[in-house]
Amino acid sequence: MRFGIVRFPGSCDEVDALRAAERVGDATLLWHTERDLKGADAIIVPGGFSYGDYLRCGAIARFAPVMEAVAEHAREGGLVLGICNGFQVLCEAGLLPGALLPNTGVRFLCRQVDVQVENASTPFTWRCERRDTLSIPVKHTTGRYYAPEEVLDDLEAHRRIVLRYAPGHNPNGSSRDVAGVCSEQGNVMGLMPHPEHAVDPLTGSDDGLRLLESMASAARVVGHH
Amino acid sequence: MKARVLIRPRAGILEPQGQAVERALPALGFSGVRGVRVGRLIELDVDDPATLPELCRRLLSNPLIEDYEIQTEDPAS
Amino acid sequence: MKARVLIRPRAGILEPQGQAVERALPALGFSGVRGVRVGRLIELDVDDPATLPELCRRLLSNPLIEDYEIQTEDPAS
Amino acid sequence: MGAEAPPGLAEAVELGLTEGEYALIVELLGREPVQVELACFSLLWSEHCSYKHSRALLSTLPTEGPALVMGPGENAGAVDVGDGMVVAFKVESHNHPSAVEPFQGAATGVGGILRDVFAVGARPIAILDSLRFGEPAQSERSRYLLDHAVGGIGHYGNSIGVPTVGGEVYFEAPYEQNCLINAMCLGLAPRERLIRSAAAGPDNVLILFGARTGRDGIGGASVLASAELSADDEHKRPSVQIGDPFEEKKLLECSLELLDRGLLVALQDLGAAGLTSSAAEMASKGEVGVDLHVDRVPLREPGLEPFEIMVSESQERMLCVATPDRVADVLAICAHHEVHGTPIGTVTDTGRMRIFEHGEMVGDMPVRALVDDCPRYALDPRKPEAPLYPPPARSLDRGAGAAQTLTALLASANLSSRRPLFEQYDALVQSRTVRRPEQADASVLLLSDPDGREPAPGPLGERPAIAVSIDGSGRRVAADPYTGTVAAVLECAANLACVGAEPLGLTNCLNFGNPEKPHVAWQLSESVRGLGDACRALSVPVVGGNVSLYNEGADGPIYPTPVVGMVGALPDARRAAPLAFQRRGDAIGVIAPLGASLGASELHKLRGEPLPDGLPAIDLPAAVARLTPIRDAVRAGELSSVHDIAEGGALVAIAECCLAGALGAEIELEDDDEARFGEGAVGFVLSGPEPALRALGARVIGTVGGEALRAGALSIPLAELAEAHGALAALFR
Ligand SMILES: Nc1ncnc2c1ncn2[C@@H]1O[C@H](COP(=O)(O)OP(=O)(O)O)[C@@H](O)[C@H]1O
Ligand SMILES: [Mg+2]
Repeated sequence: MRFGIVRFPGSCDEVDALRAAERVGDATLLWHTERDLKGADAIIVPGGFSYGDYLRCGAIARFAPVMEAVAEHAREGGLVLGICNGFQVLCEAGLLPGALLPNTGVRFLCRQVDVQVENASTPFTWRCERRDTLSIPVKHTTGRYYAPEEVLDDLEAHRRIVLRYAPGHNPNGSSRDVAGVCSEQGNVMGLMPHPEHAVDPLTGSDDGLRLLESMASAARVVGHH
Repeated sequence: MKARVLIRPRAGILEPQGQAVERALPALGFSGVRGVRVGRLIELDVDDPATLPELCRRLLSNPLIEDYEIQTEDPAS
Repeated sequence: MKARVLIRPRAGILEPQGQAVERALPALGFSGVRGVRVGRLIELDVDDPATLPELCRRLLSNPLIEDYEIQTEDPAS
Repeated sequence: MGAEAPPGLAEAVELGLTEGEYALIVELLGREPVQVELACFSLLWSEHCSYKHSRALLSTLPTEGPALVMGPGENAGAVDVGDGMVVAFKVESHNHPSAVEPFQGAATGVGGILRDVFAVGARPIAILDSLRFGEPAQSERSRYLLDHAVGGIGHYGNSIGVPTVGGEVYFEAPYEQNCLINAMCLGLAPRERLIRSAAAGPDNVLILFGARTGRDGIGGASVLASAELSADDEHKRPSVQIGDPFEEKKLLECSLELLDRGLLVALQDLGAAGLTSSAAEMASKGEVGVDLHVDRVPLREPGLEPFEIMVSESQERMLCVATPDRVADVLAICAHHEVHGTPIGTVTDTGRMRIFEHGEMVGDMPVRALVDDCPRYALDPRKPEAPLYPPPARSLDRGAGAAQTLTALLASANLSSRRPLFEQYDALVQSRTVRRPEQADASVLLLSDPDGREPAPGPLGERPAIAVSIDGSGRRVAADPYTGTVAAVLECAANLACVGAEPLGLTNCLNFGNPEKPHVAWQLSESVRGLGDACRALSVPVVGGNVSLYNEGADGPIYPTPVVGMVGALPDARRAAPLAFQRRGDAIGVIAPLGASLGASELHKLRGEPLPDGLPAIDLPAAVARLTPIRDAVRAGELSSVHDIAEGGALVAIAECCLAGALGAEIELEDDDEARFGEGAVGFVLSGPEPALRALGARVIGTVGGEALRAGALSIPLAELAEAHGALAALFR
């Protein structure tokens, strides 16, 4: 089981994601100009400020050559997880619905928050129970999840809102407390909290590890290669 | 040709930067200002302005959350 | 009255946003675009447009690094 | 050289040189300097580059220690932290640019200190900031500076992926017109990757890499422009530098890869005075010369004159030296990282810095004249006869009761929770952060290697870590420059002891007023004497630092503000004590601060009391002797929590322990202000089993528990304490 972690110029959390993924499997970095996923079974598009994020978060990164391969991987049913900037990139790329807008507080916010598992039968959460509360940090300026009301209704109806901020923990004004959503097929997920920064109680929490463990075992089952 | 692209948050979408500006106004002694919305201004030199709408849709704006408006120096004027 | 303020980086000041956009374009298949500069667009309702220049100087723009331009709907037109 | 007439004395004076200095330059050159030469001299002979008023004092600081790997003189100092790893660190000021444009000033301050750290080959792993502003309640401008400076620091650090793990901010009227923005950076490197900045090897190639050069920060030197600018052209002389963390991120990865591949002879960042300073320093350290071709420097806009290229402070640039056979490899690595790399000159054996434009020599100066021959000025220190600073404005009545006093202190700008500020910083990226802001007195970082791999734990599961703290109370230094500075160093050491860390090295930034004034000279020399004595007492070497002088407003100098950053090591991060009370029923112990008094305390500030003339002396050996037992107890895991007693005194410290742990306390404390609110050095609040506290000589004063802080007649619900402590949020709306 192998994770491929995308690295754009300006990525910041890719090494954290790499080391976190190594706790549950094999992992390798994928440079943005590469079209070869090096045999990765699951892809992580990590946090950071890809290409400086100067125009609009994720807007430039989604055109990177590596993203073509990631989109192909997703079409074939492979797992793709976008964290923070990676979530923004996946939305920009149309692999996930909605968009991320500036936090209602306007400023960058780094905070440990509680998120609740809404759907524990996705490949990203099946090591959790529904209603489990996970302590995972957020750190972003542009994390307010937005989608038109009818899209949100549809996401709810199809249980595609995978994670929500626990009551009182919504850090950015996200619609319906959305912290993470998945694609229609359920194999692509994006979330603003950073599970790769919640893999060790000593540095705050190891609740994020359950998402990575879920992915590792799911990828082994799906084994799309 | 010089062109300008104005990108603004779509109506109905909360725009906190504009709200922050409005909150700051009274302390500075300004009144009578409302409905502040902050977007982006992109200025560029383009050989063929016909390519601009596509550039706006694909890169410069995100149609789900933003509208764009292209201003070119009208060659006729 | 509705007004628009265009805020743009002053000439000579480093403008990383525009550089980033410009460098991304060829990969997207856009050629013939140069001199990209990214600024801000602020739209607002103002009772007295005469207050706008001061508002721009004191709050909306940073005169050290930005220029502003005010567009109002010309009441004469 | 060019046929143009040299600019002459008048321009030299306008550039800040004295008549005597100009005459010396003429003597050293054997002729009058031409335009580009005068620009170079004026910058390298400025206080900022030459340390002409402070070097003699700095030479009194101790710079030897068992862990020392690289001392002052390099871009950052470094200490050995075991396992073949070194930590490089330095603190630097960006006060004046930040006063002009706080967001970009603070952002580029962070950018600059990051470059200093990766210039020695270390991967930046942590940032801390030390900020001073005027009184926010009275000053709209101070609120603006605070908001934007914090925004700028966050913008740069967050975007480049280096966590901001700690810092400090204080508000005092003397900073109203001259805020202080100091930033500290720590970096980690395998010992063999450390590199120095000395250029060597005639015929070796100088390669400039990173951002292109524009007219950024030319500011004062623009009087040298050959063409007069009309008002419309004013914009051609921007003095505000804009930071681009994305460019710096690429520069950082590129620099470290060049070093990992062993391609470089020397590496140096471009900071103040740009290419002039970097090239001259590299040549001086290597005792060589350099030929520079300014026409090869990639420009952001056309038409820069040679002097502008030489002094431009465009950010995100580095200069390296490589042997000719490695140049192609260096440029290939640059290209991979999408960084511009350009050979712009060569190392020579002439001992001169020669500047060429299109093959024609336009400047020719002995390196030694530029770097070493600047006159040094003796200070004329004199203790002021009358108080230098007016008393602070009163905000609390002297008759206020203990409860009101405590909540007023907790809600005061200097003591309220920094959460609304530090939540704007990414404290977590790189996954080393074991103790975040407000969790412990020092920030604690796991010692994983620069690539994020943690070494295997020790035999008992130990996880080695480093700890860092930054401190400096201007008000206390203003009351007593010597003792106040000693206290700042001791506070850092106490903070490290709280998490079980032993100090390895110290960096400092000396923020003072105009040293040509005798009373500022006195503050500076007394402060440096205190710094040296405290370091010697602790056996901690000064590994480097920075000096920022001429910090004055119309009403006089700032409070003298030596900012001290200390780095230490601990064997097991799992044992790093939190400051929060942990368990109901734990005993609470107090070790009262040494030399405690109300003079220059936060309470006296609120009451509008004038600064005293001097603080009670601190018994240094006694203070140092207190640290080891605390450190050992923490390492042994004997305590539940440890917090040092600093600003606000013992009762404020206890309230902080309650708030952090969301647990009340029932204590008995003497019913007098000095015991409750007096400030001194190396005092502690501890919690844990009573015998462990007594073994440390602590006075046991009560127990953890309940929903309120109760001390005799005083009883304040936690919620009320928390509300007061949250007052800073109002400044970030
Ligand atoms: N207060 C100080 N204490 C110890 N060393 C200092 C102090 N101030 C400056 N130095 C040392 O002097 C040298 C030059 O400092 P500086 O000009 O700030 O370097 P840079 O140009 O790399 O920023 C550095 O090695 C620095 O560590
Ligand atoms: Mg340097």
